[in-house]
Amino acid sequence: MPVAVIIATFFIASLFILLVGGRWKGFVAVAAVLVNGLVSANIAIRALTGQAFEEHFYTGLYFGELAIRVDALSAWFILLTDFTLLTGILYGVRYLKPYEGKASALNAHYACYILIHVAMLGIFTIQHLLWFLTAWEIMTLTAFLMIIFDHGKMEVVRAGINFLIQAHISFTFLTVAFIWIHLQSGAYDLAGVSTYLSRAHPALGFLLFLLFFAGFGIKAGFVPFHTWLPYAHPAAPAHVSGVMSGVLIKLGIFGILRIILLARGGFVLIGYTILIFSIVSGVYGVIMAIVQHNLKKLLAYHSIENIGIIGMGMGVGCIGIGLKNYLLIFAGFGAALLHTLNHALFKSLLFYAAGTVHQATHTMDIERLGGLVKKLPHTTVLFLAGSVAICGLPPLNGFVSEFLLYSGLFHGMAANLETSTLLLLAALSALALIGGLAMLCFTKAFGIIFLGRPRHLLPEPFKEDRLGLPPGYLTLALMVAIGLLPSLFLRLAAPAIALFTSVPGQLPAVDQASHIPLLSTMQAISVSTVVFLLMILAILLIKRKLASPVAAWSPTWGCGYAAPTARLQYTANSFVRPLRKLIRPLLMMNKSEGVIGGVFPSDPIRSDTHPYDKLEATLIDRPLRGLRRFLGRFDFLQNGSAPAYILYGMGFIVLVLLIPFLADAVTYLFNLFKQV
Amino acid sequence: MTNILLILFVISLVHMGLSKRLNTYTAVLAFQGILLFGVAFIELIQINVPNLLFVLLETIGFKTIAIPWFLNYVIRRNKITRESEPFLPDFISVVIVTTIIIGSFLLSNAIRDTHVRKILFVAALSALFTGLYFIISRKKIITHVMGFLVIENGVFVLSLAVGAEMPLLVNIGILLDIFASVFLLGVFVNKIGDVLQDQDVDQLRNLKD
Amino acid sequence: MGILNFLLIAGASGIFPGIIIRTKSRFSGRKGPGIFQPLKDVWKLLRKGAVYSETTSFIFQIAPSIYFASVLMAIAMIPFGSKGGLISFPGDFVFFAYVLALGKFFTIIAALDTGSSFEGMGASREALYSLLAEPAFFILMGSFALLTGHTSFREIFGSLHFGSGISYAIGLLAAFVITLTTLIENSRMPIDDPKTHLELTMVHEVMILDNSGFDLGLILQTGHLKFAMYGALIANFFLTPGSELYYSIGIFLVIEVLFAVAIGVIESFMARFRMNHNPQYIFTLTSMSLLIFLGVLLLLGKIV
Amino acid sequence: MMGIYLTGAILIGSALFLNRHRGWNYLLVTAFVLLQWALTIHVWTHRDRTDLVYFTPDALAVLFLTTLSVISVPAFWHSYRYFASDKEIPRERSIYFAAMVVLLAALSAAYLSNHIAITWIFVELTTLSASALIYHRRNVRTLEGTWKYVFVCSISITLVFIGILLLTMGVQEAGFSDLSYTSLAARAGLFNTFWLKLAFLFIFTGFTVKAGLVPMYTAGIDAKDKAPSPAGALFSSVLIMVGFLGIFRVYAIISHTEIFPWAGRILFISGFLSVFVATVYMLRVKNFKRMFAYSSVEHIGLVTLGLAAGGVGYYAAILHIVLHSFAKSAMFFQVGQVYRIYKSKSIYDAGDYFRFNPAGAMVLLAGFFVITAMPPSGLFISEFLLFSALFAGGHFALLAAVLLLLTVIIWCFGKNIFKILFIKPVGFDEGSVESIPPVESLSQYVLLAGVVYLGFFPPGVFVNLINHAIGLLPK
Repeated sequence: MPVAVIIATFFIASLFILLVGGRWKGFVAVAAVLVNGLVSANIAIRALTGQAFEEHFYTGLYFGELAIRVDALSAWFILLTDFTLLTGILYGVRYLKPYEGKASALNAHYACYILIHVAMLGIFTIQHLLWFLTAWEIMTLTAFLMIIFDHGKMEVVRAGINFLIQAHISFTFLTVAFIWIHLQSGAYDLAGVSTYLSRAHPALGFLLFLLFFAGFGIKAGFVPFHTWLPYAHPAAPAHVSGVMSGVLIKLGIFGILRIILLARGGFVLIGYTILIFSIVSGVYGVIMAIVQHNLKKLLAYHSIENIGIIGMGMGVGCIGIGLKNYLLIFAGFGAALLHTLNHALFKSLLFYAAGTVHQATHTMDIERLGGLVKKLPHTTVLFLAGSVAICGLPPLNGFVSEFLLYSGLFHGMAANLETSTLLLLAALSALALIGGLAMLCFTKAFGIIFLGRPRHLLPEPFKEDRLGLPPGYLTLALMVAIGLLPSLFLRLAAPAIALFTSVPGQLPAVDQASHIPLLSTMQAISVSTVVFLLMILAILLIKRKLASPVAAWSPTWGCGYAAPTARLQYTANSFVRPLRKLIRPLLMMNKSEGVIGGVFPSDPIRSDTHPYDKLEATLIDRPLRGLRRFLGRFDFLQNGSAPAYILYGMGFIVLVLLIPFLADAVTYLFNLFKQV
Repeated sequence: MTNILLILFVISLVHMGLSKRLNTYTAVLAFQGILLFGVAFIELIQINVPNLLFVLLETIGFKTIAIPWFLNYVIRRNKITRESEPFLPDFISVVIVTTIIIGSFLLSNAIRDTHVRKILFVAALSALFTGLYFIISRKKIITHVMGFLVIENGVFVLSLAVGAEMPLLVNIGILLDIFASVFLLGVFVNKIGDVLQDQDVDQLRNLKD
Repeated sequence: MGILNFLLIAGASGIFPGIIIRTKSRFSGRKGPGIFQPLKDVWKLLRKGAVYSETTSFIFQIAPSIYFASVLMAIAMIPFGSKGGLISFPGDFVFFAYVLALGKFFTIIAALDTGSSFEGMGASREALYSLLAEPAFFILMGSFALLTGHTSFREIFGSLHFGSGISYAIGLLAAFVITLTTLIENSRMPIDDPKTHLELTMVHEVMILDNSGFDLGLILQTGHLKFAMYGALIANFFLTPGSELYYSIGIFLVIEVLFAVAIGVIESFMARFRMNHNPQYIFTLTSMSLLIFLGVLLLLGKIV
Repeated sequence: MMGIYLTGAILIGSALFLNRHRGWNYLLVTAFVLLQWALTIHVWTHRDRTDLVYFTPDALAVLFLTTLSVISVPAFWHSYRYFASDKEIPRERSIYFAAMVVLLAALSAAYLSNHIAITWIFVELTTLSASALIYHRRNVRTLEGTWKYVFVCSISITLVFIGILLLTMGVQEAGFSDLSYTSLAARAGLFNTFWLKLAFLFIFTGFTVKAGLVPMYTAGIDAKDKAPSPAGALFSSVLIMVGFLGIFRVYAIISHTEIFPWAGRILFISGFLSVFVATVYMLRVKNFKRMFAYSSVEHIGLVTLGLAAGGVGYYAAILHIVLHSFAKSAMFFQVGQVYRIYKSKSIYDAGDYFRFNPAGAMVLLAGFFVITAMPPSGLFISEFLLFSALFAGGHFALLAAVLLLLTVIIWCFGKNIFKILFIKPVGFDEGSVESIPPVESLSQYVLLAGVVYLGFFPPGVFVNLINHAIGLLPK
């Protein structure tokens, strides 16, 4: 029944969007997303409280039975999807206000938005291989259509195609994997994975896992499958980027988690694989983020970093399963799930803020911005909160999940596991390093964009759109809630985590769902966080009481230089320069520098850097060029001369006739020489 | 008797290979028509009369008279220069034609089949490949058509190899003959003659990627 | 119990800078100010009215308070030997590190808030150094977790001592690491020279060029507290549990003083590194802590 | 019925040829469509019953004939739109429609014939009529295209004839003379494989021209490019099917002999090379009509691979070729509209199509997703089955290569399509843009919807037809 409702909502809403005009389209879309959200969330919450939802449909001759199942894992993802898409559309309606003229584009966009919601819900719940693939691809296509909303710009369309192709590659991997399963199990049920893996040779099992990992990893954006992200996010409208980075890439995470649930054995190896990929993704992502000048691109690379963190959680959890260490499983997957939620929240928040900045200034180039705190106070607060959260600092939600991960790692250390200690240590230091780098990155982003003085003449005096703020504050509220009451959310996620602790044949079957570790720790954290906040308040109060009133307002102290201008401020590029120098070998900075002429150079010198992804250059661009060159070798075929065309036919016949003879001759000679 | 005719047929192919002038080609084609008539007459003497008549009419009336005349007409009408303008020197083409004949001879020897007359096979295959060789090696469109006609003759011979039992097939083959010759020659060569000043295939190499 | 520890550290922070200054002036043959002079300065500043730059925003005004609070919070986590600090839970050192990081975050953006190129420069260096120092601490704690099988300050320090001599050796090494960390965190010699007058070579001082009055006082006092805090951390390696309270308090104070003197000595006899040498130097921390980790592995007989 | 149909077709064809009056023209064509559908229905009701000695509608024939009848309707409708929008010369019109009627009739007969020689004759006829359609525009380029098509086709048809002769020799040696598919299949065991091999090789190579496979796909590209787009739609759907049919029938005969694996290898080679060549030229072409032509080469290559892989691949192959016919014809109809707007087939001149003809642009977009076999396209199902057949057959390297090439194809395809859809063209005056009523895109929506429907919710009768059709091949 609910399934029917959700699908019906899509069709009805699309119809209405077509009919109604102008601004009402947005309202219809919001309503539709709200309805679907409520319906699905209702099911999800019931699933989290123990009563799983299941429905079966008969879908045609050779598809047969389609099972829709909502277990705790799906429920968790459904909830965060619903929330993110709701805030997304709420923000989007405001963001798209300037486009109200382009009716057809808006129709397509809103319809796609509702459809992608439906498709995602499908992906979380469908147990049927082909239908899963279908939902998966519908999700991709709708996402693609939303990315190229602002078409007419070549780079937008190019980014869209890039997304489409890489998505298709991921789709291809999944297809092959599913074909494998289908042939082995003869059915179209996801459960076939586990039935196959329970009897397959471990090596084959691992190979299958790699196929799945490649397929889902591209969507999730693990390095080196990440190259589509930094193009797609800047091209898309802000709310779409928010949704993409908040939810869409999490579909990859969901897929990997699902496969882990279905896997049987070989967990340690799987864990190591995920962990290594994640460490690389985390560090590489944040490093690339630091050197970006384009705000949205920066955020995109940060998504890669956060995927890395989530992946570390999954890796630790897998190792836990493999080594039958309950605490490790719990901390690992707990971290993964919570961070998935947290990242969805703060990343969408950051993207909404970025969107507002773009509306205000019509640029995403950090170097041209500055001093926005005066113009956009609310956006500043939101962005600041987002930055603090994404750096994983208390008192916000980012800290909670990273803390879980840390405690997982430290427990792993303390548990003195045989082989994996070194890898855990690597993860530990990587995580610490990521924390530091993220701080560098976001102090840069926030400080340069919002603080100081405008580095560039901004278009027109711009007033913050009040109606664009609620989604941001809604998200912020949830973030604060998680930051202050982590235990509550851990308890909420517990059923989903319990799925992993009770992978059959892996752990002694104690009823572990009942007892939740780390709860007390979480409570301790919330206590300390509250104390900390109170302390800050107290100090501020003391300040008010103790300090005498402000003596004077004067210009910034220029260390004696009398005429400082806005252009003398520290730039983003110079802010990260010391680090850039340290990690030069990892980067690919295409510089274009003018030469300074004469002792007193008269005309201005431009010098700018264009960071490019080194991995993309080596892993994508070069092979592609090679392939094109190879294919180009054969373009003499259609040369326009009819005799040649006939020659092909004759050649084919003659070759087919000759080749066996030649083969025989060769084998004969070979045997002849073998006898010698 | 058949063998002699067929050997003559093969020799005519060689002659075609080394001749330079279009008129020679038409003459050779006519000559081949006569040869085929002889072969057909001997081979198909026992089949029912109408079929036989049809075949004979086709070989004499069509292959020997109509087509050569028509070719000459086209050559005159479109003022096609008399040389065949091969890509390769004659010597080489003779060598190639000879190798083709030998090759088809060897190929036919590979046949482990009692009641197929190898000689027919040899003639047919060599005609087939020689025709293709003409198509590939000559510049002019008209020569392509002639090459095609040679192939047709080869097919005719081949069809005789089974013809005795399969009148239907032979007739179909003839149908093909009539269709292809009339259609290809009649319509298009003239059209191309109208459109293009000289009958060089390089004029027809614009449709490519 | 925890509160005592808290107070001890606070108290130590009162005399710590004085001792350093005293040591330095002694070595440079001067008499030097009284032990409590820095404290007096802070108090004076706290009463003063502030001068704010027009460029700045609310960030600049709240940052120092957050900075101060973060350090207080961190101190609350520091245990006293086997007895926990005010707050203690598994993984509390993670909170410890991250709350400090939050403080740093706000100081950095506060520096950027002024829109001054010098303060931006300082901020960038501060961010870089702290991120370079970050892994060392975690590797250190990781190796102790591995060694002791516990994941909170209290339990780790509580069970650290039931080892052989080598555990003390590791303790010493750790103490060294933490000392270096302190020098970096408080940007003292040889990383940074607080007494220099050339903004181009400053790290921490240049960030707070525009702070004045109460805020400046807070920031200075925060620095002092940090000293005391790290001192306490070091002291914890040598506090033998189960011994009498006065005994351990004695040890604590002695170590704090020694620590201060040591810093004074370093400051008087070392020259500041060149800016571009600092990263390598800071990175030695990480390698050092990796050394500790290997030592632990040896201890556990994992590597033979 | 067959007799009525053929005579009717001939009469209507000649009448169309002679008649110059438009109204009569409409009437005659309608009559033919009715006749066509009458035949289709009759065939449905008289499955596997021999008619007029040489015609037996087996499952495959019925399936293909139905496809043809479905596509013929929009083909005629779009032809009328084509003439309405273009300058309309009565003589050209009558030739055009006469040729189209003959083509469709010949195709239907070729589908239905149960005798290899008869099939051959009607395939020959398709060449005739097709060339008339290609030459429709009567300029140098079309002349060149037609010349090549006719020339290559005649050679190829000769090859097929030689193949048939060789087959006959085998038949004689085996001591019988019936050339109908059923008897051939029944007696396949008796054949001397030497003849069979030669025969299959020649017949296969000959039919590749119609089917648009390597080695002799070349002329077909020019034909689809130069013919008016409705004709192009027929060429790239039903004409391909006749080529496939010719190959399939002989393959079915071979399948009962020990040279079956050998034939399969040939199919593998040809199929893979087709996909490869398609990729090479997808990267290269800047003429979107030719691009679609090459995409047909790719798809028929996939079909051949499915046929070669066996198992579920047979089913996939038939399903794929039918669905592809619907999708590709829809695309060609749409291409006609694009051409009417930009008066050019180069993607450089075309662009920002969404502005000028939203309905058509939607077709192009949806069609792109359908053609590239992204779900919910029905082609996805067939490709899924096809790939599983390859996988099950253990052709992993081949599968990987094909998947890689397909990805490249989608990339090039996408680049060009989205250029046409979204990016503004340079130097294009928007003043003289012909506005195209959305109703003209209706048929294409229907066809594409059909692809989705048949792919995802195939009616039982459809599945049974395919299963019967592949019943000719060993399981």
